[in-house]
Amino acid sequence: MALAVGCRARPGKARDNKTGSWRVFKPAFDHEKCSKCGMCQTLCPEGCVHEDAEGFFDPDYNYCKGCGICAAECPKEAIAMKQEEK
Amino acid sequence: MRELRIHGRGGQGSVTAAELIAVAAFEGGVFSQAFPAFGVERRGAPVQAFVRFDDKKIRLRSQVYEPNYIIVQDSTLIKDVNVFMGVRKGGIVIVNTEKKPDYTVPEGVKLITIDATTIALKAIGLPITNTSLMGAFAAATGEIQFSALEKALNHRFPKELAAKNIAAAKVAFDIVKGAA
Amino acid sequence: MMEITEGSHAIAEAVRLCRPQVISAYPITPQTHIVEALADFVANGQLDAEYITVENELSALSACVGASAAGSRTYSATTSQGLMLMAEVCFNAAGMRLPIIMSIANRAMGAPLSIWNDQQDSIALRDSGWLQFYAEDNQEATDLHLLAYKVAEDHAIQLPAFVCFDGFILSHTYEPVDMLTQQDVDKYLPKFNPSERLDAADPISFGMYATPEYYLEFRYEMDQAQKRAKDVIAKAGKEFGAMFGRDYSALIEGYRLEDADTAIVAMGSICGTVKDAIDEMRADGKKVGLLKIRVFRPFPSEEIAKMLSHVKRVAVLDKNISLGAKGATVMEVRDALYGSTIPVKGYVLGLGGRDVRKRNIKEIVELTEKGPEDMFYGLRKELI
Amino acid sequence: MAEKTCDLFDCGHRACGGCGAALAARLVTKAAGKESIFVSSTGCMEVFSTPYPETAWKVPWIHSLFENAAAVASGIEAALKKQGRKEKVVIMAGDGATFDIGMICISGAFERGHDFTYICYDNEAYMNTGIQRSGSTPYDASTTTSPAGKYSFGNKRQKKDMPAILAAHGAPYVATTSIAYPADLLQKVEKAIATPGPSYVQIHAPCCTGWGFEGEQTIAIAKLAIETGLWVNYEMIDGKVTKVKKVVRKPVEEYLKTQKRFRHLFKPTRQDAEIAAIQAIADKNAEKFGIDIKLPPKKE
Repeated sequence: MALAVGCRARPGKARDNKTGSWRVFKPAFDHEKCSKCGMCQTLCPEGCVHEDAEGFFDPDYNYCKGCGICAAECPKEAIAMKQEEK
Repeated sequence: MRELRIHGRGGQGSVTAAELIAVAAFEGGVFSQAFPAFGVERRGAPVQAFVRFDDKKIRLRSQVYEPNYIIVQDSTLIKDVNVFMGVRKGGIVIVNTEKKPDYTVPEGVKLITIDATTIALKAIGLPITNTSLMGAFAAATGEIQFSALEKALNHRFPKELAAKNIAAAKVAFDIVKGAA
Repeated sequence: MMEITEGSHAIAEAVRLCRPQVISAYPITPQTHIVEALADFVANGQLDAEYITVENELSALSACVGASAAGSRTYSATTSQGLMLMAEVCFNAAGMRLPIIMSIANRAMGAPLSIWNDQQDSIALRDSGWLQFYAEDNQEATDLHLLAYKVAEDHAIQLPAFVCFDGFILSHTYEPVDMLTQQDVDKYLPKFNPSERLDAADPISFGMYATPEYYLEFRYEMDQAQKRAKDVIAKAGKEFGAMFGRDYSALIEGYRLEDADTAIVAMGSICGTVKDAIDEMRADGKKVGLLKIRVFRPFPSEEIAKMLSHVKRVAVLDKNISLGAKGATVMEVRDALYGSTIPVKGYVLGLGGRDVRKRNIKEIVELTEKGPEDMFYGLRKELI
Repeated sequence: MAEKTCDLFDCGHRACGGCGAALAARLVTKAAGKESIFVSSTGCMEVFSTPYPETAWKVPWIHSLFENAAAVASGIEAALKKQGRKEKVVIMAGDGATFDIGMICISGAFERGHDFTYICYDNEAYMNTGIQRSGSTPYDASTTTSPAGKYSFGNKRQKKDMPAILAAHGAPYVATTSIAYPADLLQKVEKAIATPGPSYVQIHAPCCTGWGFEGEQTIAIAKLAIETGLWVNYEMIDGKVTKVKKVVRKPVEEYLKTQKRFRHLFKPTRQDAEIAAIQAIADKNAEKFGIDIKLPPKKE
């Protein structure tokens, strides 16, 4: 791919960088306990937590770095951090 | 190529005089160039400005060392600055003074004295001598036509101020012409 | 129409006619008259531009970076210390490929503090990626601004440019200049049409960083753009000649050089004095000619080698010095002549406003005949 | 589904897990919306979000230098004005770029009154270069250039009061906020952007790597800063404080203990005088801004 003039780029390529591989702990989202407050989505520094059709939330493990903020801040303790199996 | 050096003090309008003489000369069909001796001088300090005249485009960029003409805006400069330095034989020196000269110009150089301050005070109401001296320069050297000087002044100043300056220049022009 | 006007005013007028949309500058002697005139144009509705009165030169050029990236034609002016305060932004603007045009009223670098002319300032930034044009007189200083915009904004180039002219010697001199009209300039210089800009409709990231996998190639691309500029200047300069009668297609110009034994290489306003000195030397039977460098970046190496191929000796005048080495021009001229046996002698002269006269040029020609050792010319022996 | 989220700050950026600044970027771009142009200074965020060609920014974005974001933004604003465009200009710079190296450009740009919003994500040190002190580093924090040692308790100075400095420039809207209170953050950024003229929002954004705590604690620690009075969320309109977040204050110790940068205040020996000095800073903040919620006296 030829270089862009002046080291410029359009968005999109950041997603080539699958930061999920950085993870040591993996958040497990328990929809049973979830109150659908969306705090996990709001506070995720990756912006990788998404809402499904029923209003539940799940992380995109391609990008989730496993920081654990979602688990720490979940008011219902519906997210558990578990050792990543690699 | 003919060259003019103007000696004055900061604030007396030496650079403006150089500019207007250059404009008037160009108006008369010769090439001209005007520039100040670039310095950091403040109001009252001795300053110089230069003008060149030629029949072809002027390329030379050095300062003026051997002028054909010298204008001294303020005779008190004569004891501070070697105003006559380098003047060419056959050259003309114009000094603004109301006194008889107690100095001598180099041999073969013509000295013209004129009381430009009194002329300016009468015509303009301010001791701004540069326009009177331009008139004297036009009359003494023939490098610029009075009509061209008039045009340059009209172009440079608002109508009323231009008229006063033209009047001052005319008085000086006539005095020098009459004396010649 | 020919008009006698101060160099700075002629330049400001030319800039006005180029219709910059954003101007940002900071006052510094001897550039100030230009930006004062432009501020006046804006204040009186003669120029429809945003004029940003910044707090220093760093911000002046930084504002131009922002405005240029946002898609506006931009302009700034500076000199000497101000240019050094912009140095970081200069490299940045070139790397970001933003075609900003900046007037440089060449002035010496402190310390010791000097407001007077030499060309150390722009020469110090020769590696920054900006195109560099040098003017001999105020006509050229004026015209080169149009040429600079045209070349810099060309999509094959996209590099910023300095238009350099000697501080005071040109900026404060009144002389006849053919003042262009808006109609003519509009015909010559199309509207700024950047290949990309900051725009919500097409979000692009500008000024990203490059890892070692990419950086070398980005610098190579800039160098290629500099080299392409030779052809673009030739084309735009020719077009200028066709429209206005003054042809700037050549990066260098010869004066009575065709049959010269001694060639003087010089840049900027000193060329005028050199030409007068040459005429007098020719009248005395001395075969001397001038090679004037109008474009220092891209450097016209091949063109210089070709134009000097027949001379017996070369004297290069540098109003700058790379301390501990040599003048910038003599180093590059020697590089251009590499492999030839023509002796080249470098003269560092005119620094900090030291006046250079015709007699000095004549003496330099005599010294060049004696031997090729580089030297400072015109030193006051009693001081050292 | 290729893209499961629709943030303007994209996944795949290279911030540390649990990065407060990355969260700030997400929230600020969300508040600013698509019709905005972002200007970044050199810094950690710039580096973790824009290695060529992988930009995380889905809004137009420009980085020029460390110190000149405010000047670059001035130029963009002028250009937009000239072109009759309506995008909003938002600067996103760290505390080093804001409090220290960019100060001249900021002062000039605020004095000129450009219409932009300056966001400082404040993680209280130079994180990009390896945790050196900045003008925003709090009292006694140990950094690599203000290390705690035998004769040092860390950084000797208190944080520079940037909001007051910019309010003194005549900025019509100045606010502080924290990533721990996203609703407050979004509201303040939106308000700043909607306010004509130069506005300033300083966002407390803890840095797990630089401060020394586990990434999952980022929000909890940001909350503790507010609950202890060491950070105050407030709003200034035309130079007057109009809104302050009130708290039932906790002792500063509860905040300090969570971070390695203050560890020397507790180990090997507890430094009571230093902790008291920090408590005094919090008390002064509380008094200045009136943040204390006075609980009714307990009935006997």
